[in-house]
Amino acid sequence: MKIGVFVCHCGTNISAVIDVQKVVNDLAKMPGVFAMDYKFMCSDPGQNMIISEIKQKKLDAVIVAACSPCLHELTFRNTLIRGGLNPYMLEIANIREQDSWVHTDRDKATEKAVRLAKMAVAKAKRNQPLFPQEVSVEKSCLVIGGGIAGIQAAIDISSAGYQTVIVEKEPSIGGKMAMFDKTFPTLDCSACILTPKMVQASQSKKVKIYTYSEVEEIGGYVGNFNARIRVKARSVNMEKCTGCGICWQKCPVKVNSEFEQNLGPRKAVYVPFAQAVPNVPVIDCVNCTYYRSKRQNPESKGLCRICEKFCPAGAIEFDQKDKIIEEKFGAVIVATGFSAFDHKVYGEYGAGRYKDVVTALQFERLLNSSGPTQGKILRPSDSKEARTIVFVQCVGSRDESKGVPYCSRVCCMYTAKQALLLKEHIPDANAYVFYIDIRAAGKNYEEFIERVQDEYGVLYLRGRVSKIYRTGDGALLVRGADTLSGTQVEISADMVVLATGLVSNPETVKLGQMIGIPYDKNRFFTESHPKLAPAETQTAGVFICGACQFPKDIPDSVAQAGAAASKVLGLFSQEHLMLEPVLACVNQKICNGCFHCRAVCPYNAIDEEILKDKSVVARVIESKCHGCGNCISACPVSAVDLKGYTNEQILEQLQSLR
Amino acid sequence: MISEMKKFIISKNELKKILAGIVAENIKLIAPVSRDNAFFLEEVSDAEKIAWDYSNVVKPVKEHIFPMREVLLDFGRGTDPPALDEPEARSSGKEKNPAGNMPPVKEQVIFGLRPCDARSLLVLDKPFLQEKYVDSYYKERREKTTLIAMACLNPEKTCLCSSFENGGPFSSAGSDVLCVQTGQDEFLVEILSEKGEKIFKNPSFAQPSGEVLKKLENLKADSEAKICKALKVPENLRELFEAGTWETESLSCIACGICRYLSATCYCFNITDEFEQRLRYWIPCSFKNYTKMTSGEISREKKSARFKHWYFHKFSYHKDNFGEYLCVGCGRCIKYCPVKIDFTEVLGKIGNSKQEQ
Amino acid sequence: MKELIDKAKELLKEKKVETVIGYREIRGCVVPAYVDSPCDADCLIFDKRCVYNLANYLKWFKNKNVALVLKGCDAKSINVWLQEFQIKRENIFIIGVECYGVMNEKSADAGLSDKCGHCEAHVPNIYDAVIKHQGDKKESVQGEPFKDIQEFEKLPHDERWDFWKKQFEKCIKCYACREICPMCYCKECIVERNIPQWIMSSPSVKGNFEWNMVRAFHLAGRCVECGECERACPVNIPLMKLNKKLIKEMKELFDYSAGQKEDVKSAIDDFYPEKDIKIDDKMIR
Amino acid sequence: MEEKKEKNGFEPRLVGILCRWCSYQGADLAGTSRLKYEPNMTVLRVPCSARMSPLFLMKGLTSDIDGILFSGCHPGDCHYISGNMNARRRFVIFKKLLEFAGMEPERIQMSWCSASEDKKWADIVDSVTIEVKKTGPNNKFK
Repeated sequence: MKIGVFVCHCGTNISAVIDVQKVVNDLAKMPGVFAMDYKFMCSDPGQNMIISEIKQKKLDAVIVAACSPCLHELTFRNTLIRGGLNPYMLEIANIREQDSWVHTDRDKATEKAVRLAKMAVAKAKRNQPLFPQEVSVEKSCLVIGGGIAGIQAAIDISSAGYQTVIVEKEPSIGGKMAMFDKTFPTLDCSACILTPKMVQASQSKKVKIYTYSEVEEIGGYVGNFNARIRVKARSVNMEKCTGCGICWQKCPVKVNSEFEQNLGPRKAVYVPFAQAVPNVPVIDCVNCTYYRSKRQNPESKGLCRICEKFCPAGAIEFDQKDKIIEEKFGAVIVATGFSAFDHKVYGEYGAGRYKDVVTALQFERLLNSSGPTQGKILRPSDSKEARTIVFVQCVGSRDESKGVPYCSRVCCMYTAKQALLLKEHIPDANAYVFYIDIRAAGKNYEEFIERVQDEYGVLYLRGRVSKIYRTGDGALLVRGADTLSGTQVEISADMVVLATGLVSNPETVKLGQMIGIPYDKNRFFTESHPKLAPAETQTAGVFICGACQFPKDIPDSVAQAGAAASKVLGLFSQEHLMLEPVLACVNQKICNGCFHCRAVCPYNAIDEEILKDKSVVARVIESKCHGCGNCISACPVSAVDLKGYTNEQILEQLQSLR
Repeated sequence: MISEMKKFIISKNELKKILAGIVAENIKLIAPVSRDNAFFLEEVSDAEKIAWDYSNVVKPVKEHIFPMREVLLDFGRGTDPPALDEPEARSSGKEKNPAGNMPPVKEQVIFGLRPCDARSLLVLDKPFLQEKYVDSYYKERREKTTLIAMACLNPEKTCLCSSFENGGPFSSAGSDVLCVQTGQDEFLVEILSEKGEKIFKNPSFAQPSGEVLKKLENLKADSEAKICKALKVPENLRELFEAGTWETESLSCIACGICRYLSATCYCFNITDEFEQRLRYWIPCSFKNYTKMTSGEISREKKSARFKHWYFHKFSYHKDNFGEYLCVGCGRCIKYCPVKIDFTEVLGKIGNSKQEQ
Repeated sequence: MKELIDKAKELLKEKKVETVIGYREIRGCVVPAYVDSPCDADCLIFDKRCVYNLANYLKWFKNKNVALVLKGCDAKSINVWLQEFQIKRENIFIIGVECYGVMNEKSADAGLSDKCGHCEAHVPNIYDAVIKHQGDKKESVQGEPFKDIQEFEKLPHDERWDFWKKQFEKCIKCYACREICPMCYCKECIVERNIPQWIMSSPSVKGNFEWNMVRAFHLAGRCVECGECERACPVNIPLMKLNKKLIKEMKELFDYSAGQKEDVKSAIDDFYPEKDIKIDDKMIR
Repeated sequence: MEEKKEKNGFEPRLVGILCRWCSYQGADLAGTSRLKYEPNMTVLRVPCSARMSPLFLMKGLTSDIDGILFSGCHPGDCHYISGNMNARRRFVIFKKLLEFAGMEPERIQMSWCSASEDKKWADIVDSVTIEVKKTGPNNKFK
């Protein structure tokens, strides 16, 4: 077996610490191994050099000692294909990320590089040509989360003619954007630019929207996911209901509305906001008197039922049950968005005791004309008009001690917008903004901030707010510093708006474990590569977009949604998918039929087969197997082996260190 | 007849002094040692550790002439060959012995083995030292070994050495020196070969008196009386190959390797390569893979066939090739069989079973 | 033993089973017995000397229907066999025998073997018929079952290593421990694999260590502590010490003991994310 | 006790078997963020920590490697759903067995290290190297 070892300098990334020439000489000493080095192995001349060596020296396997396989494994596999070799006869020794970049001692690093290369040679000697497996692609996409990102992705995919399903937890799609009054920097009315998208999505024949429902389980693999969606009972018949609104006018029960950020009421049967899509109400089983009475004693007829009486279309169905829908999908897009930081952990800002210390989202609802105060800025405590408002930046962002070390990117901009809208509503109101640094790094963002400061006279004070007191007459005394003038500042304000940061959706961990995609320590989903693949995840066929990947503003969310959609369209455009051939295979002569393998297989990809001599043995279902190798460690006689990482190869690698 | 001249009386400490002398001359002394209430023939550095009151050691003496694992060839990659962790130590040095690039074997003296084991080497010499195919490894070790046998005063109920013509608890066949413990601290030593001569160089010890000789006779008599088992191999064994009783007899056998390994005369081995060394190691014919061919075909797959083969090789094929049974009656296969199969009984049952067509 | 003989005769007469595997006494010692016809069922006995685990003979009676005379500890092996789909329950007729301890052949005074000291399966937990015990029913409970293991664990690690190294040096790779153990039913044992060679087949220190470690590991959560391997070992290696250590660990960490039920997943293949908290995090960084 | 080789002269030969989805990415991230750690460990990439059969522990230690580290994803984060949980049980049982047989526990280690824990990976390698250096060379089978 002729093996070619190609050691890369990676410019000076590798050769700065590792004596590449010594590695080449040591490797060339091994029997049947030809070694050479080149400055940039991944460059075109580098790859052509490999191809010519393969042809010239009739190599059987290629070892590339360069950077991490996660970067260029695919590139070099294609090089092997162009060189006429099976792509799986390639082994990569990672002597950059795990050797030259992390060690300083030159000869120890060189010696480690030789060990890594020798280990790769030992593995390559036992490599078998593998042929990817063709698998069909289900041409429909599942979008989890109905915010602007989810809607945009669904629109892009359906406009290309593929079936899409949006699953939204809330009674209506629209997500957090539906709560906003205006958007920066163009001051477009948020609902005005969102509702057309929502309507376009709902009217498109290719998009099916399941609201008030959750994804319970996702199995399968790229091209063949099968998802189980639970559509929770709305107790309202979707077809019959015309959305006339009589039921929620007549309903006697008043409850705090989550959509209004607990500033305004909603009824037990409610629609979160006027332009809801679908415009069909949901009965909140917890607070509805009928359901509460039914829970007390199930036999009774149940109280109230006013909505049922007044409904002209007779659409109320109290005995509606949750529906479970099982569907097959080719790809999954996760767009579960963000949730606001809970500012109660900050004792210095009143820890939620003062009603007039509101979060930015609450202030957004106050500004909104369809909000609880119809757009008038009234103090939640005594609903008097607030003339002096203090905005406090970085509440729940850039704060290591509260576990949110990152910057949420959007707070500076929405605070400036809110201050501007305050001055529009009440021209002679005065607005103060306590900030650390103004982050306005988008198109026309800086100009917008300039305009807010100059044209609208919003006073920016560089410093943090140290304490907020409640004085006798109900005003809020805000004490902070102004580092630019170097003085302590004390403002008596009618209301304080905290620019709360963006944290991850609480469902992220559960969803991530269900789909099998990783998340980082701030519980945002981890993208496949921070720079080069922000919309993909490590799991093939699963894509992420919007704030669930990291806090971002609407333009970025929409752009990333488009990116995710384009990846899905790329996937759907192929007739067949090439599946990694790294799969398990059973040597049925040795198998005892004890099925320890089936007991540990997470994908139950092993089933029984009866041989001629009536003995029952295990068989791997190629399409279900993901190649994790659990069955191999469980098998007492190692009758099952993993192509690409066989027992023999790993033992050879261990022996190669002797 | 034991000639007068070569016999003498010796006390226990003198015997120990002589053994200590052997170790001093850098000759390997192997003697029975007690370990977890079983006795093994092991290399001993000081004579105190030798065990005296034992019926027989677990592993037969063939273990030291034809070792369980022997490196035939070492094709190490130039670096010093990987550790040779064989049971018995080898002289370090790099000199090559005639058989291959292995260092030569050290001189060794085996003390305290029983007459049946000593005789087993005579039996093993035939297959290993035939004129046409001489096993050089065996030959080298056999020449460099001196056997000091200890006569059996109380044989076990599984022993049947007296069923063989030069067998018996006091037989001197095969050993260089035969010791008989005639008294508490008195040993009658008899030199039987020049190798034995070299060990007991100056026999300045007392000649045995007539009374000691008489004691020797009746010790020998009542030792032979203690043997209650006898071997009766049916003459028409070859025709009984198809007998049905083999099937029923082999039912309780679990096909492990004990009766093959611990038999004093079984000599089958396998050759394989491990870590740049060509090894020879024992392999029992009771394992399924013993007759596995490269095609994967196994000729003796059924347990009863493998069970039967052991009897036929010992009492039929070997007799045809070398003229004697491949057995010395040490009784280990009866003593250590986990399911207590007694081959003499099996032979008896097979003998009187009618010849089924 | 009349009850046992009648039961065997009844089964053979009604042709419910082809053979009855039990114990028989010849020339003063007890050996396994195969009874095909009702008339020679009189030789069946059961007493303190019946140490063999007859479930082991199912390896050669896989799909024949057979009756087995099984003690409590032996019957647990049937549960593990069923758990691993090796036999069908209806093919086996289990004559359970109430047992209060069997002899330890290797100890000089032939007292009870130490597995019987803390035995809690006097009556088998899986049987089709039970034969009551005639003799005295003395409950011989000798203190804490894993006392010797705990003491051995307290020794410093190189002292432990020397102990085991000397034990494994004696091993002659006769594989009696494998052939006598009902749990070792593999068509081709991992020892006989040479591509890749997991275990050096020649009896060297390395080869013997690897063999004994793999054998013990394969019994984790499967060994029913019948003590046969230690009894069969010609060179007296304390194999049950290794197995008992694993039984102790499986009990402590996953409170699983082998052979209780046949429809449950073996503990080595199972996991409970929360309940595994007993694994102290010193083990895993 | 045979005389210990002069401790700081002894460079332990370590093998790290990493799962490619979490620990290997974490090790790569340690590279991109230029963290420095000991060069004794040679890394071997396998699809999942479940692929690391405990027999590799035994085969490694008998082919004179001084220490072996298995590293996989945190419980719940496994790319193959439950691979690391099965691996954990097998590893713990086999490690207790080897410890019982007299193998120093520092030679056999397992760790959870996710794709973003580069600092943790560097600390793991350093502390394993120090611990194995303290226990000395693995000459049990010489």
